[in-house]
Amino acid sequence: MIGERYINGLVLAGFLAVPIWALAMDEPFTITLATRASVLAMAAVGLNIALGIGGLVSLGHAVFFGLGGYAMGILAHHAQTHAALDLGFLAIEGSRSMPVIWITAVTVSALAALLIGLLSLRTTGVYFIMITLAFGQMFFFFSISWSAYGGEDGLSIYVRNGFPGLDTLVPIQFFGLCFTALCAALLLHWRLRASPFGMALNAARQVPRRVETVGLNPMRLKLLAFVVSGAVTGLAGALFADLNRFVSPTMFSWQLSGELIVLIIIGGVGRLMGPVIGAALFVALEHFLGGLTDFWHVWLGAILLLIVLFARGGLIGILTGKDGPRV
Amino acid sequence: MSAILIIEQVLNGLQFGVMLFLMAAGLTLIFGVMGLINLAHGSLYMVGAFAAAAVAGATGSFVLALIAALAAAACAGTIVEIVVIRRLYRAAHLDQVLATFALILIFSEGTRWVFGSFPLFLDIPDYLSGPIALPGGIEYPLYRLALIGAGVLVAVELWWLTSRTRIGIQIRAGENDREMIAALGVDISRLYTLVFAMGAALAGLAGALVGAIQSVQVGMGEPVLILAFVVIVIGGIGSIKGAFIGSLLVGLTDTLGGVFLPELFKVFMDVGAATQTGSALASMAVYILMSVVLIWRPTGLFGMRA
Amino acid sequence: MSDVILSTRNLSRSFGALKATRNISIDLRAGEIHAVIGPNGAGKSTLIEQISGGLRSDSGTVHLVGRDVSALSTQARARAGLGRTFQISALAMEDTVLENALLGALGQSGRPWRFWRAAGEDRDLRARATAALERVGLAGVADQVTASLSHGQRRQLEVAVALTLSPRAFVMDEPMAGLGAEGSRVMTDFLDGLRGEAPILLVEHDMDAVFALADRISVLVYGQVIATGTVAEIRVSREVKEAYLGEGA
Amino acid sequence: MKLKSLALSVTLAALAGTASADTKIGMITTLSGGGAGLGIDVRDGFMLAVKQSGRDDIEVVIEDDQRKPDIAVQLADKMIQSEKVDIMTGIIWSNLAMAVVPSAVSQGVFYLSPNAGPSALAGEGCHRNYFNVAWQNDNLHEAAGAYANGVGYGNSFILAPNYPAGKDALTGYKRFFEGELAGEVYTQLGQTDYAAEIAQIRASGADSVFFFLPGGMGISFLKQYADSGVDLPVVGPAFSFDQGILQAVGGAALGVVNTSQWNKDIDNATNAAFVESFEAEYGRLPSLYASQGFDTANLILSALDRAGVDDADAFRAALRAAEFDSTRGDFAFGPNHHPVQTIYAREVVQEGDVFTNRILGVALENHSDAYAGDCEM
Repeated sequence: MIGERYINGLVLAGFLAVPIWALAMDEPFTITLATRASVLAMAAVGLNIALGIGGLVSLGHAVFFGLGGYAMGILAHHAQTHAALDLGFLAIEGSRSMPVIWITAVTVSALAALLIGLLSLRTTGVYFIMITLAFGQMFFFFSISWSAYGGEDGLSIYVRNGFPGLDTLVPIQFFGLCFTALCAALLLHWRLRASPFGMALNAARQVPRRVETVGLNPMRLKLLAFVVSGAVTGLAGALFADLNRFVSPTMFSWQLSGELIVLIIIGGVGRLMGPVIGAALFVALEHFLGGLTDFWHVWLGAILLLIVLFARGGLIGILTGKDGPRV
Repeated sequence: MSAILIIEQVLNGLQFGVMLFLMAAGLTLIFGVMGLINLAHGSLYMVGAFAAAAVAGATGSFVLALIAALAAAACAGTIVEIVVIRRLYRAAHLDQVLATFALILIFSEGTRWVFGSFPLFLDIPDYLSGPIALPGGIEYPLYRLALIGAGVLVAVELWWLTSRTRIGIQIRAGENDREMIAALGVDISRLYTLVFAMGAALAGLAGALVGAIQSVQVGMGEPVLILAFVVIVIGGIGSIKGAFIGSLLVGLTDTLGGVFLPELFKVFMDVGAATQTGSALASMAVYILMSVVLIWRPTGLFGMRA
Repeated sequence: MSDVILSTRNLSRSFGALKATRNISIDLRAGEIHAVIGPNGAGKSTLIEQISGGLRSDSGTVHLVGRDVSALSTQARARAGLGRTFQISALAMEDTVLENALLGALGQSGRPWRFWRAAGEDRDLRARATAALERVGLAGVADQVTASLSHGQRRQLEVAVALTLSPRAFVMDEPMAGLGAEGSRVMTDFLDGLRGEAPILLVEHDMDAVFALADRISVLVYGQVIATGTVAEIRVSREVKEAYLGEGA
Repeated sequence: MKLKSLALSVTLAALAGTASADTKIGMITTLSGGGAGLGIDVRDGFMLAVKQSGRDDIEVVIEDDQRKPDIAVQLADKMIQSEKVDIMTGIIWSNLAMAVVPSAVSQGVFYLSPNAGPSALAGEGCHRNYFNVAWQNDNLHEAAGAYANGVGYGNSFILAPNYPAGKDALTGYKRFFEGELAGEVYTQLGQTDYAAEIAQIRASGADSVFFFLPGGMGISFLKQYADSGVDLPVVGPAFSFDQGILQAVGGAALGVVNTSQWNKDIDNATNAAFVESFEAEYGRLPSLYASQGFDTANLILSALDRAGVDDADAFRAALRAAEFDSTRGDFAFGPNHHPVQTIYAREVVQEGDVFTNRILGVALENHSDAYAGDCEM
């Protein structure tokens, strides 16, 4: 068995090594794949805060991913067309600057998470899963029929947005940006897990009534976790949109919410690096299997099934020989 | 808008709701008895429709097609229960969600592997096709009336089965207490397989019945699955009565919302904008209904209180 | 009556037709252990939940240190100074023993919103948690996962978590449950020393422990207090005998 | 992620040895999940033409986009960055095309659309490296409007899903239709039950119905419409009456008129040969999509005969000249690189036990599109 710290170190090193190797070998697409994996991993790290620590099985995290994406899409669209976004009482200029877009994405998705969390946290268990799914579907259908921003066609942004001092169109530079953001999210998860807040949240997942009887409010803990989680996933959404230079309602789809959960479970629920391993493996499978057969979903399904049935605790669970938190 | 049109739309909503009930009943039974979230229920719906289309294509008989749908879905359900589901009863909801999500992938692409990428043909039998005149001058398709009848029949049978028969008593006992029912000498794992197969057969039946007026294609199960979940959550998970009322609520909301919301917006908007806004809102209507119900009653209309 | 720390007045609660508790009035005075006994189904668990805030009362009031806490939530009552233990251990089983104690210390500090610094590195929290563990004799296993503790150790940890709160009054739900003779004796000795710190409302089935510890006893039957008095008074009470003999026969 | 692209692609030239491939074509299309039938037809039609050309200096890299825009974008990145393709093609859906095409053509790659024709790429967003070999999205709907005028419909009930292509469809129909509208309804995307809409049609007093409901939606609508007893004539674009779909609709589609720029009975030698060889190769009748894939490949081949793809300007001019034998007969590009072509009205008929289409007549002659004027190249 291997210690989790070593695995974490290896994973991060591997994550960094692959694109650098690809750069040396002049394989820019491998860098793009690594970027995709790191952005998906970051979205799942966000979900892992709510799910892995707080036990909140949200099947609606695509809402925040999509809001982050549309924050990018709408701001860049207005900058692209040189028309301010007119809200009636306030006109907002578009922006092509990533920092501005990121702040917007984080703010918007945090606010949405606050609202959805307030309403959804009244329920528990399957009802929570389903009410978050319902919110996801509302956003999905709304975005499809909202023609001002492309509806189902989505919004194309022809040139990737800028970051001061970087040329974001160069794959390795954009990878660096996304990888840094992923590391920041991981750092947040790590510190938060050890902090008083994380400890209380973790206890609230296991024994909410104990948390109450020591004078803490488990609802508020969970709500804050949901907001932080939504904000991180929202930021990942903005990066994902910039990676593709495109946003569309599929970012709101329930399948995407499901995929984020899949990523976490493959790696290991509640583990710091669970989502990272999951995303790396998922992106690799998608490409390897996708090339072998048109029917690769069958094999993906079979692999997922094996993981659930025989590898409780995900890959990190297998490698460390320790079960993860139970959600 | 005339009264006839309104009545016709209400009938449409009822028919849609009754079909949803066939899906939701199995789902809620499986959750209530075994505590399992089965995302793959939509795949069993698809299996039923494909089996019906294949058999109808080969034999030309709609009745045989329905029997095939029931049998194929029940078989698929039994196999899935024994191979996979059985290991998930004590697992966390999260594991159940993932495992049955994986089953969807396997079923969908597996079906495409076998039947190809194009939709299959399944039609209404001649003796049920065409409209009939109802009192009041309403012309309504006979087949849809038959669907309402079939759905209500199944609902009554289910009620009878769960409240009046030995197996129903076992099922209800199993909901409350695994140990007690095991102590009664009932083979719990056989009971579970049976309940799962029964739920699967209902889903397969729904798939075949609906397949005759819709498109029999890969992926047809997922939209219905989501709506069925909405139904059982609104009704309260585990409650057959809740599933029935939830089905009708969702069916009526979806149908009437789609018709009347655009009309409503026409009162204060121009026609084009009203139809678009109205339809956008209509597509969200059932989800709004569900969140309102859950916010008001966090365990659904007839769910058990925590 | 200034020495009354915790008191209930006419607490009632029904579940449908079943009246689980009826007009219960109990006082817990400074420095005493007040035991509540009664046959199964007498309403003891309901009463505890009503006092600690888990169940809303149909009528009646709860006062803690002179303050009416009837309308407060569980967590507000905890902050007001109510330290409660559970009959079936409610501990975070995946976490270490120390972390469970830290959770109590954190609740007592009232500052759970710090994000960045690790909880285990906070000197005040740690000191408070370790002190509580030492008092119940769990300091040696502080870094073990709670799930690996024996049943007896879990009971001790329950009490330790309540201790970290430095409550004004304890409400303990069968702390001896499932303990062997030796374990009960250790726990009895420990609770005996605790009463000077804060009074204990003790719900307990173990009659030896009750008679050894209690300053006063209230007997609950069918949701009503049929007698309250000292150990000696209760031992000779006719009503109590009837109620218990009725149960025994 | 160390997986090399080698295993990922289906390549023709790989069989013949990659060294000889001078031109690399990347095809991103939908081969799995819902809607895979369309992508498979485009691919098969395209590859048939490549095979018939007998050229071994063309390599086609085929990838499955799963109908997901983000996957399509990622595959496009791969084709441009790693495979270094010269020409791209294959996308079926407008939303995927919008995600891929603008950035691909701005990176100097040629893109030839075998199916989607979003208006944004036909007007202001047109590009010199973007060619549409199928139609602008509005075309078939416009033709349906023109046909409705021709047969004297005066009061149409029109419906389409509530998404951009659906709105374009109704706009396209209304652009040419001169009669009144008895009703205009947007349905939900992916909707499977149309009882409510059919009841509205029945109550509306319309004399005809126009609908655009691609894929399974159209199958459901037609079956339910046929069963409803409403017997108003129906017109629609070819998408719901295509060879792949018709067998699933069955008798419910018989006699319905639909508009298309192609049909298997268009009388020219190229088309006859195409229909025959496609059936021989794949054992099924070719669809509209297959014909579009076939035409796209032949256009590329014809241009390659005249100029190498390295000489972008010459190659572009050769594409623009469109000197190839189209299965549709006459074919030319307008100023915005979209087809100028004749669109026919077809009728669904039964031949033996196979449902197929027969041409009734011309709906629009040498039709261009409404956006060409906005295009500045």
